[in-house]
Amino acid sequence: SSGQVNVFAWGDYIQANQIEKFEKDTGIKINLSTYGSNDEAEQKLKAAGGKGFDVIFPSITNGNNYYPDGLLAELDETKLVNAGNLIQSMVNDSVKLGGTYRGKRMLMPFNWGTEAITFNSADMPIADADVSFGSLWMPEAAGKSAFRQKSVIMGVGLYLDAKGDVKSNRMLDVYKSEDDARRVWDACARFVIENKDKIAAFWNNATEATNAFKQAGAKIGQTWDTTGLLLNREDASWKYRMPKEGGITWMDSVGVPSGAENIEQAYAFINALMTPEFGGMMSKNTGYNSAVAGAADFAGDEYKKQFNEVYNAENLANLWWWQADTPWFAPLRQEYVDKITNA
Amino acid sequence: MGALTRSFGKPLSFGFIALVAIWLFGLILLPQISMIQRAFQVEDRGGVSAQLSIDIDKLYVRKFDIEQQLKALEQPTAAQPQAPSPFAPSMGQAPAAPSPNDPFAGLSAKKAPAGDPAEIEAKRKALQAEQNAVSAKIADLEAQETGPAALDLRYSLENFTSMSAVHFQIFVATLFYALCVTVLAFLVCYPVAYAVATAGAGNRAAMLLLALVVPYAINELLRIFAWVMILERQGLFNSILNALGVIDFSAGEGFRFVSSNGAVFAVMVYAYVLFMVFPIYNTIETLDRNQIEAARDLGASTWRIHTRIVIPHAKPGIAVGAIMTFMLSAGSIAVPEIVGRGMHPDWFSQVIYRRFFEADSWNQGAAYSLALLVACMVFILAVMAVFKVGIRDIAK
Amino acid sequence: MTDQTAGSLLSAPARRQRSVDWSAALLNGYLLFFFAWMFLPLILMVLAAFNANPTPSATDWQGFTLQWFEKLPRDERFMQGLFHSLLIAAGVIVTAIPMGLAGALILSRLQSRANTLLYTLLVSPVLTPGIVLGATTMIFWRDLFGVEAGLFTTVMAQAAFIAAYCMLMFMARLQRQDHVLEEAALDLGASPFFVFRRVTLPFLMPTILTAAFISFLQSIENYNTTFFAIGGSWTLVTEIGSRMRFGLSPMINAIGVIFIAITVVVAVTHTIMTRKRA
Amino acid sequence: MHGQDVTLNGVSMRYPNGFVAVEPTDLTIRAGEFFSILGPSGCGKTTILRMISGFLDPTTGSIAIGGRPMDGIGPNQRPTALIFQNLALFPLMSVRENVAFGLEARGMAKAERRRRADDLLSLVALEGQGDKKPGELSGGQRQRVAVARALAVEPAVLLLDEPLSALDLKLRQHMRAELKDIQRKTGVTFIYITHDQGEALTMSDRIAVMNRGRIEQVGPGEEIYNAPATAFAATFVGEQNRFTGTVVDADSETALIETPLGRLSGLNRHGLKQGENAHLFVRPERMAVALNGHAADLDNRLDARLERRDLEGPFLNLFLRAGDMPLTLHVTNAGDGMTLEKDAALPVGFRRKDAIVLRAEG
Amino acid sequence: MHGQDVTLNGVSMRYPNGFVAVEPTDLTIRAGEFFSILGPSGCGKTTILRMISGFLDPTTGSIAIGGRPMDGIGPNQRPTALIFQNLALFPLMSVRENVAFGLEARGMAKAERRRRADDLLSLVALEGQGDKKPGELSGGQRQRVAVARALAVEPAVLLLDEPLSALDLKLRQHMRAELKDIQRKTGVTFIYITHDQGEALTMSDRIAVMNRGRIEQVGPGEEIYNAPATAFAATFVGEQNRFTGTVVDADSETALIETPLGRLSGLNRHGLKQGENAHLFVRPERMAVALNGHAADLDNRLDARLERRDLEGPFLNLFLRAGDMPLTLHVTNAGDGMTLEKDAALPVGFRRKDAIVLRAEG
Ligand SMILES: Nc1ncnc2c1ncn2[C@@H]1O[C@H](COP(=O)(O)OP(=O)(O)OP(=O)(O)O)[C@@H](O)[C@H]1O
Ligand SMILES: Nc1ncnc2c1ncn2[C@@H]1O[C@H](COP(=O)(O)OP(=O)(O)OP(=O)(O)O)[C@@H](O)[C@H]1O
Ligand SMILES: NCCCCNCCCN
Ligand SMILES: [Mg+2]
Ligand SMILES: [Mg+2]
Repeated sequence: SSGQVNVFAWGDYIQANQIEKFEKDTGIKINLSTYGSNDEAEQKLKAAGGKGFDVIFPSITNGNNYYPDGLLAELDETKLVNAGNLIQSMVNDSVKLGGTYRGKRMLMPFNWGTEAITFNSADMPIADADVSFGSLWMPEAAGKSAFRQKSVIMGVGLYLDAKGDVKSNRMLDVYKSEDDARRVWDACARFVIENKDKIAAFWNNATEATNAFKQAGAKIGQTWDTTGLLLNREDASWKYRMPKEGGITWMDSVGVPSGAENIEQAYAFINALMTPEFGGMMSKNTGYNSAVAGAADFAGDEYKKQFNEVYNAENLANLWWWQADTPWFAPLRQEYVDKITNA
Repeated sequence: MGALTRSFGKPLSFGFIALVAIWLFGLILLPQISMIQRAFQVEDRGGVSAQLSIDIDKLYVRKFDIEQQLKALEQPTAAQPQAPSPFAPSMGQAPAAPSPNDPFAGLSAKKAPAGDPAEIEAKRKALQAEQNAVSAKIADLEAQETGPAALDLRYSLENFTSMSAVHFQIFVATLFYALCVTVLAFLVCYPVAYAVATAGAGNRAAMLLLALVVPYAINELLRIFAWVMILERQGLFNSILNALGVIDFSAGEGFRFVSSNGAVFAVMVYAYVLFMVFPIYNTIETLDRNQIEAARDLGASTWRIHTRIVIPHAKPGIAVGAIMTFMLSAGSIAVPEIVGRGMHPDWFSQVIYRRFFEADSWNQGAAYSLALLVACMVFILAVMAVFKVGIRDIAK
Repeated sequence: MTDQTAGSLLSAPARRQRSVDWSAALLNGYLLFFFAWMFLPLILMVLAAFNANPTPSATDWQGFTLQWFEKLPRDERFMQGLFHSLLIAAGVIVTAIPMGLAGALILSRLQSRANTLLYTLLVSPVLTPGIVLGATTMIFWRDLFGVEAGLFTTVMAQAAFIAAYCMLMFMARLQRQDHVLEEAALDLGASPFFVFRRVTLPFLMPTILTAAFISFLQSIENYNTTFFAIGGSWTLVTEIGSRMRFGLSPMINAIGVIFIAITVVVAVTHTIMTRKRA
Repeated sequence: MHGQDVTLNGVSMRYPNGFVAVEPTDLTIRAGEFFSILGPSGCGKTTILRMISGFLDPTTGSIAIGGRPMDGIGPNQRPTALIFQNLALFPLMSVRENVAFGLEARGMAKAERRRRADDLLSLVALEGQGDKKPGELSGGQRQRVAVARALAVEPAVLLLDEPLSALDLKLRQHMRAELKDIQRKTGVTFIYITHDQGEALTMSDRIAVMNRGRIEQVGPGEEIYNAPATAFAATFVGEQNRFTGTVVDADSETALIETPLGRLSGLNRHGLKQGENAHLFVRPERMAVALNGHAADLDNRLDARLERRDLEGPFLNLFLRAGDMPLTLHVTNAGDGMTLEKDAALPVGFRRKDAIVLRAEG
Repeated sequence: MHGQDVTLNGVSMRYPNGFVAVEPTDLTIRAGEFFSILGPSGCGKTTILRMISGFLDPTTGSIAIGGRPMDGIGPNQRPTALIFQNLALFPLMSVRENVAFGLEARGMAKAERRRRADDLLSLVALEGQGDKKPGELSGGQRQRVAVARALAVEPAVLLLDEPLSALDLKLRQHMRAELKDIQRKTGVTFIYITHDQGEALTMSDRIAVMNRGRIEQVGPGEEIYNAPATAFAATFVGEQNRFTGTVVDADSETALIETPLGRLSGLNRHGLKQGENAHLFVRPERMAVALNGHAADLDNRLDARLERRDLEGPFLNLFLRAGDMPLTLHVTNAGDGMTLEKDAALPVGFRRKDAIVLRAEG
């Protein structure tokens, strides 16, 4: 095969080793553009009318933001020859999280991970079992916590629900109706604002998250896996742990924009990603968990070691999954983000 | 019209008119009108259509679920046991895969359905019946859907009136800060503009002017960037403090000048000061120097010369400078984005940006843009009234 | 300068200098401070571009290097962005100049109250915040023609206000032109088109060149409007902007040095040339 | 080149705003003559010129050039060429291109029009200056380029709208002679507009004195100066001492009028009758100091008092007062230091034939 | 108000670029006199004025006003007020505010300065115009506002830098009288700069003729006009016919010079000796046509030929040529229609006492 493929991916998903291998294997050139948040990806694709890219990696729960505008093409499962490599339960679960639209398969699982607590155990000695979304708000965390405004309102919600302060059916209420969402998030935002003396930094993408700890002086934060795990690889006093309320869990997926021009190459690329080798490279690079069965065998010892430190049967059983977005979700959540930012 | 064809002849005149029409309508008026239209158009995301769409989506998911269960009934082995951990490594006592739907079920692998064929058959019947019902329901609901957007549209003031308190507060704060930037820029610039404009025609004047032009011509972003370098945690200011022993880098200390409100404000003054200098310079330059000398000859002090002669003369320039500086700072996105790094209270431009590109709410984005535009227009009109200048003095 | 160096930086030569003019001294001190404030950041930026320190810094010197410059041409996003910037600038020049010219010519003839209205409307983009221009253009093309944000919408959004700058330049020039020149040409038997081609256009030519240059600069360096109108694409400047948000890199300093060098060279040449002519 | 005559037949101009700039006017300008229209600013001179050149259509009446009616004929088709108040040279074209412009517009080949342009440049004494830009020429040279450019299209009538007003005094005086000269050489009809009486008087074959859209007198310069037909013509051209009164005696030659200063007599060219109100005009240079026997031939005498005495260089201005009336005398500066005391009593007078009696209107 | 005298003692000005605008100059201007400095553009007039007003410090020498040395005293502390070439009225202030500005600067109370300003406005005949803006006034009125503004601070010396140059001819002539009048009323010393000889001659008590940074002659106007001390003064003020030659005979009264047109005699005021090169100057109005017995008292005669004859109104300009030399004659228009043929031979002449012989330099 030959030609090129325009890939639009999260900043850390496609790295030099993958590009090199793919280009060597297939002769297809990868033009990589990256984004740091789902909104960025979504709006760029929206602004370009679904054109300009051949492969994109939305979080599966965001699918609903793409479908009604026709930004994604239905996946041709006959071309996804390596789809069988995917962990079957993830494929099934992805439907309920928004991977299909009106019965059509739009997105396939790519990887999964969590948003949990990264902290420096030297500065903030917290026992693994005590780690909580509430840890960000301990008096010791004053001026030291970092988080993403968009998800802190979920973490705080889970914490307040667990404490019994604000009942939210483990935050599933925010997906129920706009009014429920407001009720819960109002309380969450209020909580954050009352405790804003704890805040050291906000982050909106993985790079910023890392900078929050490296440059802005944060010692504890609600982050994606990669941030905590990569810090931990450099300095073991950094830990990434599931809070007792349950780690916030996401599944990212891969899809083909409706305006894609290099269809063949796009499928060749997706199929490559669905091999354990590529899945392993991704895990090794980032610390995220691949959706490909057997990928962990290619992800290196460090990845495995970290996985076992972070996850165990209980906390896995206790994961909290992002649900498929509802229409009011994005604008409403942004309002609370603005509230927190400007408090 | 007649004057036009008399000067240029018919064909040329029509060409000019066409070009201006394209510009006026295609690039200015109609885009504004689309924005205004959007600003008053409300998408009801919690409305009937939205709910309908959600319901349909749920039915599809249910349908898929039924299909899965039916499949499981056909091939009991395939469904059992639940997929192992997605991360095959190491886990002897492997917990079950985390299930998005039922995370708590992970630990106890579901039992396969009982092998009793009658039971299976009954189950299948029930599932098939439900499948049919769901399919019928889907068809029914889909027929009720009107468009793919699945949102209720109507015209109202809601996009403005529903502006949240935060946004309104940001709006007001932005205008206030922009006003402060404008006033500060004036104070900073006036002496400079005066000095350069009255430096005469010699080499020195040329040098001074050049010294103004060069930073003015350098990209706004780069000028901002230069400041980020200074204000950074590891930047010049902190380095100086470190060298003085006020802070200790090695202990991880350092002020976060960057991302602070003050930094955004200060850099904005830096970035837009020159838009104040040039208009004032231009008007002062046209001041007959004899007037200054006449005033001095009549015994006026320096202060009086400025308040009575120079500033009144420079009014149109001050007006232009104020308008440009205000408009640029109220609408600036570069400074707050780059200097603020998301950590300082927002600038209204950022709210607008996020309404469009993060909140997926173009209509509110349009409404907010319109609010900003109107605010700037009000400012311009106020300045024009206060300084008693006309539109022709302004756009120079 | 001659025997003046000790004199005030400001007051014209041979103004009173014997008695201490300390308001002038104060002004001089302030000027010094002002220009230091203007230039110091830029100087730091330039220094850091040659510092091997991967965090741009003028204080923590880790050795002289040109590596940040060498990296530039290999950075595809930057190069592609530059290419986009140039395409957009070209598009802006070919649209804004004819529109600005047509606007100026019509306004110079139109003798009615409509003149001020038209003038106000045509210059309004200059007084409109850039992000609003970008947003309206983006909305308009998408809603009416299904054209999504990108290079084209960026050209449209930028041209809307750059054409106004061009128009103002042309109007200033036309004000210095004598209407009578055109009448004189007509009187000598020329057709209106001939008059335009032989008299009006040559008269405007230098301004057209200046306007093209200014349009180019304005377009290349525009951020606010472009930021909204560019959609999924990018220009050199939006790329610089998005990199800055992720942290500092001396590559941006390297670009800065190039920009500054070009600016200084152009400004100095221009100054020298105008001074020679005078 | 041949001059043609220009006839205005009841021509008037009323601007769209209702202002009547030119009242209905009949006027014949002879072929080949140097004809000036002299009048104060705003009197309608330019309006007349623009009607003749075709930039304006008369509200009433018609214009004929060389006997051919000009109605509906545009400026670029009339046998006229206009020289503008500010010359309107094309600043970006060379002098030669300027001169050749009309030929270029007519599609004449390059070599041919170059040759013609150079001929014209020598006619106006600008040989070898063809490659310069107008900006590199002196005011007088530019003036001549404008003339050459206008002549290039071989007009029968050259229309000049205050072409010298932008020049300084010395150059203006010099260019008068040049223009007159070119007119003589080419034989083209010149219609020359000015508000400068000196210009009109020195150059013109005939002058029309215009006031408020109306032509008040047409005639050779000497006639206008020495025998003005209206009070306006009398005062606009040159200075005058004016005495107002009632005619007490009149015959076909002389009128005697009763003024507050006594009875004064002057020429009665307009046949005023006894009892009519009249002005009597005497020019300052025709009045004399009636001292030391100079008084011999002075028919009229007045007792005046010297108020001020200004040396202008070649002459002295004496400002006097006779009764309530200010009087002005021009006296040649003979260098003999006519030493007159301020407030000295100074009898003055004038000859009857130097005074003109005109009907006082209204 | 009281005029004071102004003394320049070896005052010179050398600009930083090395250009010497004023050579070392001694000059005394008397208290209360109307003193003009007359000279061509660029000769250094404004420079002198700016040194007196204190905006420039002399390179050498010193200036005293009313006997008080002015070194180190700033423009706002000198008893002078300056009226600028372009008036420099403050366009955004009302006329009254303009006039009161100097008083405002001195901290005078509003009501008081308003009263004073109104007094001054009536002095310059501008009662009731105080509320207008300068832009709403005519040129002459603006002129008077500038005077009133300068007088408001009660200066002892008023310095006027070509204050009339922007006005048109008629108005300029009118304003001369007004300025002179104000000066007389106030008694303030006026130092008046102009390059217009008419202005200088009509207004001044004394005139300094300046050329290239040097004052060439100081004296009353009549003296300057009738007895110029240098060739420059002779030609700059008024017109001249100039004959160049060598002195062949000279005594304390008369010099006889040999010119290409023959021997001509004139007054020898500067004591030229035989053999020296000399110019002989005769003014056009002092030359006469030597026809019909008019020739009686003409000491010098020339055979000339009439080239052109221009009626200027009050006088005729006759342009003649004698040999190679162009001559100009001014002849009063006596109305008797002196009908001279072009190219007619025309003997002309002048009296010895009307001719001045000056040393030819270089
Ligand atoms: N387009 C016009 N509309 C209305 N009135 C006009 C127009 N053009 C000229 N006028 C008026 O007509 C009168 C005559 O104008 P014209 O230009 O003919 O005067 P002019 O004698 O040439 O004066 P000048 O010596 O100042 O050039 C003036 O009062 C002028 O204001
Ligand atoms: N600041 C200066 N530096 C150098 N030369 C100067 C300066 N100001 C004036 N000059 C020169 O000094 C000479 C005298 O100038 P000044 O202004 O006194 O002339 P002026 O007699 O007033 O002329 P005008 O009648 O044109 O006003 C001129 O040649 C002028 O170019
Ligand atoms: N709301 C869903 C968040 C998905 C996060 N994906 C993380 C990728 C980081 N590079
Ligand atoms: Mg006119
Ligand atoms: Mg001067």
